[in-house]
Amino acid sequence: MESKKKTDMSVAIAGVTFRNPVMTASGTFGSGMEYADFVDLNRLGAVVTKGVSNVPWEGNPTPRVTEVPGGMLNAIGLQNPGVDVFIERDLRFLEQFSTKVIVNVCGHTVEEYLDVVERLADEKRVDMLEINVSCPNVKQGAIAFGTRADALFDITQKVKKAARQPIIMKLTPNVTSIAEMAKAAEAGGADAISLINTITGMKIDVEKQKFVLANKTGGMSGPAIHPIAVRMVYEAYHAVKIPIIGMGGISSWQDAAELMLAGATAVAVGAMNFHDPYLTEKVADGLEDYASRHGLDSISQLTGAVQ
Amino acid sequence: MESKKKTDMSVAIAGVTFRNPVMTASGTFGSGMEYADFVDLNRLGAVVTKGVSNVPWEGNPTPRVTEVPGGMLNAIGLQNPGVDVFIERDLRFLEQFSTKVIVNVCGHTVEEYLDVVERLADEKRVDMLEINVSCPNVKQGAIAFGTRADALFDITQKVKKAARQPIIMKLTPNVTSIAEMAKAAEAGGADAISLINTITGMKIDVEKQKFVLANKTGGMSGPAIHPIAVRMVYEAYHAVKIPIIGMGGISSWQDAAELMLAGATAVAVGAMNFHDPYLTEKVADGLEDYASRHGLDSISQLTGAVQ
Amino acid sequence: MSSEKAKRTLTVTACEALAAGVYSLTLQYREGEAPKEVRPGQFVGVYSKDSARILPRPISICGWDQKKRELRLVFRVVGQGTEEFSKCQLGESLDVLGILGNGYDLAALSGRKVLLLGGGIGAPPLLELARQIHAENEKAGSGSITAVLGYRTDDLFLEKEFASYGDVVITTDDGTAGFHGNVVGAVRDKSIEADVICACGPMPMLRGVRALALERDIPCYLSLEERMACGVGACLGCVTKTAQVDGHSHVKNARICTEGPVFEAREVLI
Amino acid sequence: MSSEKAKRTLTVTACEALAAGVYSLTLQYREGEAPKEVRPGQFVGVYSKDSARILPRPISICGWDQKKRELRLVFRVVGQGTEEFSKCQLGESLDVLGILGNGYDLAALSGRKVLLLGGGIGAPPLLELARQIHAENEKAGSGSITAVLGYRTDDLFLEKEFASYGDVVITTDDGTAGFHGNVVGAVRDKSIEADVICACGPMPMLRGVRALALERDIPCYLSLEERMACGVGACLGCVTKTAQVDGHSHVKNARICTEGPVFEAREVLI
Ligand SMILES: Cc1cc2nc3c(=O)[nH]c(=O)nc-3n(C[C@H](O)[C@H](O)[C@H](O)COP(=O)(O)OP(=O)(O)OC[C@H]3O[C@@H](n4cnc5c(N)ncnc54)[C@H](O)[C@@H]3O)c2cc1C
Ligand SMILES: Cc1cc2nc3c(=O)[nH]c(=O)nc-3n(C[C@H](O)[C@H](O)[C@H](O)COP(=O)(O)OP(=O)(O)OC[C@H]3O[C@@H](n4cnc5c(N)ncnc54)[C@H](O)[C@@H]3O)c2cc1C
Ligand SMILES: Cc1cc2nc3c(=O)[nH]c(=O)nc-3n(C[C@H](O)[C@H](O)[C@H](O)COP(=O)(O)O)c2cc1C
Ligand SMILES: Cc1cc2nc3c(=O)[nH]c(=O)nc-3n(C[C@H](O)[C@H](O)[C@H](O)COP(=O)(O)O)c2cc1C
Ligand code: FES
Ligand code: FES
Repeated sequence: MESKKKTDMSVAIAGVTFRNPVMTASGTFGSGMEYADFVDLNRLGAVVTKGVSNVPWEGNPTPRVTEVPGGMLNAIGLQNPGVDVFIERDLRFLEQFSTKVIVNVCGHTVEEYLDVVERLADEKRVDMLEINVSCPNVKQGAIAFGTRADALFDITQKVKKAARQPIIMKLTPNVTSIAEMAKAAEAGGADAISLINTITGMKIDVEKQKFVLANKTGGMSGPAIHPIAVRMVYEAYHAVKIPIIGMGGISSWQDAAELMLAGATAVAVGAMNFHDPYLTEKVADGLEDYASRHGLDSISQLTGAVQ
Repeated sequence: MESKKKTDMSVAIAGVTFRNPVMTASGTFGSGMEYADFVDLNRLGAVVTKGVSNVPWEGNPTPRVTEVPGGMLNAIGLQNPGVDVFIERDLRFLEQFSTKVIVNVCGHTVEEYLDVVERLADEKRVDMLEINVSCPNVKQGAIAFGTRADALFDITQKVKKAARQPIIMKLTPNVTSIAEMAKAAEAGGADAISLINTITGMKIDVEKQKFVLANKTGGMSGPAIHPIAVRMVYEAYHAVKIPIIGMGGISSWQDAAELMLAGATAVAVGAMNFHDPYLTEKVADGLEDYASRHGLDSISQLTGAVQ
Repeated sequence: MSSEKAKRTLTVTACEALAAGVYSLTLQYREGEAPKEVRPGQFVGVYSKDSARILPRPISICGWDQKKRELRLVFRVVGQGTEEFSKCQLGESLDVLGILGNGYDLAALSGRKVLLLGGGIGAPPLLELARQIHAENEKAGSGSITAVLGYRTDDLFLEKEFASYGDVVITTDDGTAGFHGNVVGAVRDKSIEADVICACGPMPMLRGVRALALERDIPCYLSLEERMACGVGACLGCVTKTAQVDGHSHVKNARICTEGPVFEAREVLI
Repeated sequence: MSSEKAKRTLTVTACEALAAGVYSLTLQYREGEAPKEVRPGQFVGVYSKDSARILPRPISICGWDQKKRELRLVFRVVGQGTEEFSKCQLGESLDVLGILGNGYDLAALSGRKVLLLGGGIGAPPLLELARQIHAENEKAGSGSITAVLGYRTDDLFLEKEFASYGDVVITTDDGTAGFHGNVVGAVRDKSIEADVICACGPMPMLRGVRALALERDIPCYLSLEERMACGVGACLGCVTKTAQVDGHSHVKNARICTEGPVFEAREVLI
């Protein structure tokens, strides 16, 4: 087992080959610009962008973020400049790099999603689309897509039809059965699924007797949710055949390896970028060393290896 | 606001009056015996016992517990000596104390639950029953009662009919809508609900490449789940009229106050007893001081005060 | 990229209490790791050693000594993170994300009659600002500084250090020292004149300062606070409402950690 | 209640490395807080200062000095908790839950020919046991101790201390010191005789010891390990399979933290 060997770190999802399995979790890394001070974006498997909508979204009132034990809550509400500015600025920025680009797409209605998907269709720099049907901070119903299997199936089918790039459906953990949701996405034609999005939480300031977040609830992320993410990736892996991008509380290469052993083909680092802006590169290095120690030919041998 | 005053710390649920709102979370405190070395049981609102079944249950293979960031996973599998030994030993032990006693009841089938409920009917020392329809570590279907509204309604109705003591339905957080489950319990005749039980998680040892728990998955508890518990208590409070016993990650009186402000009438301290065996008393003291600083006549004024 | 951001391990070279619950912490960069430039008004993110506390705590730079590579932070204990920092031992290490934010534009301030308004724990960043303006003024032979510092009680801090750079007016909420009232009250009451205002403090105070500046129609720079996660502009957690569309999201929500924390009073709707 | 359990804040009075990754930590109880009795084989739960690590780490008592109120723990660094403990500074405080578990029954051991079998980090609890048996034997003028201690390599620890209480046989997995092989191998190979065996070490070794004791039909006490949460018998996390129905749950699953960690070999099915 401990024979050092050179492991092939690349992974493939829906025909797209990633340099390594380490991605950034949407919304925690901008479009890479802000973290390019810290990490070489070319060392990452993919940059997954902040959610992009058809028109600019102003997001929720502040406070939008707060810390909780081992994690944080956010209720950003998907502030973003809309797909036009995104194409002109963020995609142009990303052209400097050879890393893959996955654009996270959000909307209030199916039409809004389709609008974004269509406008990205001809963008060569976009390798895949991640459809965020699970953002808990949008009030006008987006969450419903992610918590009802029939609605998820429906939007998946429509997005798949409109999309030129392969699509990843991003699932919410706020459901009774992640397996059922994974199956709905697969049945709808998703090329891959990613999980988990944040878990809805709430924090109250007991002295002021009011909610800490203006939005009352926020999505919980960080190490606190990692064991739940591992369980859900495991359940999804045993429910569907399409590849899984695993995320939720990764704070070390060990956490990333755990998600892969449970069934993920690739992984994404989220809130812990805020704790350690170098984390994505460290996870990539750590996984490579681990794979080599364990004598793997290919990092993808980890996927689902623990049953 | 800061006028010190003597607050009435008692709370009432379904006609049972508790000295204060601080209880022990089932399964984390035995029947009180083991923690009587550390705390004066008479200082607590109630002792909630470990789950009791109709016959002895041997539980799951070991390892049954492991730590995770800000919490732990357990897959005890409800090891317990069965209701006969429980009555003879644990209830007799509890007769020494004036604190209220809530017996947590578990079973594989509705009949097993009813069997326990009926055998406890004449036990004067039992003030309330807490029906655990949500234990994620029992494989033979008990979890299904807690994740399907119709099944929950059905078992609630049957237990209510058989029970001599008021009943609390204990809800699992592993559901899409806690509000829907709370309503089902209320509709079925529950006198109160308690939440949250543990959230299903998983941990994998990446060097050994195997599950840390023999049961693969375990229920997550501890501070890591607290923000989720607060959110769910809030949602349940706004969905039903029956009282709520709030729990999940309480590690301080502040956490307890948060759950009350979100909607809980009483609270239970669980995994953090393992971190601080004196915690229940400290929470009771802290809440009293807080209530007095905030000039409350009754601690129950906190319930649902943040909207 | 353009800026020079990094997470670094610094060494505690001094830690002392300045007033009840207010501490001064001096941290030294390792050789070769110090930032090339530090502007007053910029801040750092200080990390807790407790792994349950994942987010950096934003703390303004109260002093910067380029030669010694020493950063000075002055903060009030309000929660577990600041509590932990207050207990730092000499020689201990502390992880710091920085240098963050825009900071004040010295060119717009030096050589002029500058009024610094600091409310409570808002005073620290103004001290480094005073020092740098003062140095510029000395060189140029023009300009002046008046600092109005507001405290709760007579348990003052940093006021003597401000006095080396200009006039100091003290206000206290309870009247136990200086002017009885708040900083804006004192400026109005004493008709303190200025070409330009720089202010840092709690939101109600900043609103008062903004109104004053608009009234007098003079430039005014406010240092804003908001809950932050990343500190580097990536998460969009820390926005403030702006009058014009912001440069990042084009929705009139500028990131305090990146476009700020210092904003011209007219730019922001607070 | 019967036992005398408490969570106490102890002071580190010594911390040293004994071998690669193996540390000895001495902790002192405050006056008036020391337990009245400590039996060999009992253990404590040591708490991390990091709030993300909520559970106490079970560590056996390797030494107890009633007069000095000092507890000695010897442990191997295997994860973040033990890593943290290994870095303790003198004078630092550490929270400890204790005294836990049943411990060995001295009456069944003193005055007899006792064989102590310690595998790796299983040796520490046997040291306090050796000390107490030796003291009893001295008083009674009868009884003897042979300790067979197994290590991975010649990076030995505690072996000299055992030598003050009896004969010591060393075994190493790699043959770099003493007998090449494991402790059970050494006992068989050297035909070491005994009236009674006490063993602590990894599960495969304990299985071997159990088989040996059954073969020879002599009493044998095994100290077991399992993942624990409460440490006090409340959570039912730490059970071992037993031959007879256990006293607590009546299901042949005894709690290692309460009914154990020391069990007679025939009682448990390991
Ligand atoms: C740009 C900026 C500069 C600042 N400069 C200073 C300074 O020089 N001196 C000083 O004493 N304080 C300053 N603060 C406030 C300081 O960040 C908070 O007091 C500190 O983060 C509290 O941390 P805690 O762990 O003690 O409190 P907790 O309440 O336990 O913290 C919980 C979470 O809330 C955040 N938080 C709590 N209060 C604030 C706040 N007022 N602003 C932003 N985040 C908060 C924490 O960072 C943490 O993520 C500044 C804030 C900002 C945004
Ligand atoms: C009764 C008893 C006595 C022990 N005596 C000693 C001793 O004297 N010296 C010594 O070095 N070790 C001893 N151990 C093992 C020791 O408890 C673990 O090595 C230690 O808990 C690891 O903690 P960690 O944080 O470094 O490791 P991590 O792996 O990070 O710990 C994660 C969690 O797993 C638990 N855990 C990990 N390994 C073990 C284990 N082997 N047994 C039980 N829990 C474990 C930890 O307590 C913690 O809850 C004993 C165990 C038991 C049950
Ligand atoms: C500040 C913040 C913003 C986020 N924004 C998005 C988003 O725009 N789209 C999306 O699909 N997920 C978003 N997420 C969810 C993350 O991509 C990720 O699924 C989740 O945080 C769990 O991973 P983590 O624990 O590593 O952060 C956001 C998370 C955070 C913390
Ligand atoms: C070791 C352990 C055993 C538990 N056993 C039971 C049980 O028997 N019945 C039950 O309803 N809940 C059981 N629970 C769940 C707790 O009562 C509680 O709902 C949950 O742990 C959340 O609270 P906490 O985070 O404060 O621990 C158990 C929890 C733990 C940690
Ligand atoms: S704190 Fe993340 S954008 Fe400002
Ligand atoms: S650790 Fe809880 S019963 Fe032993």
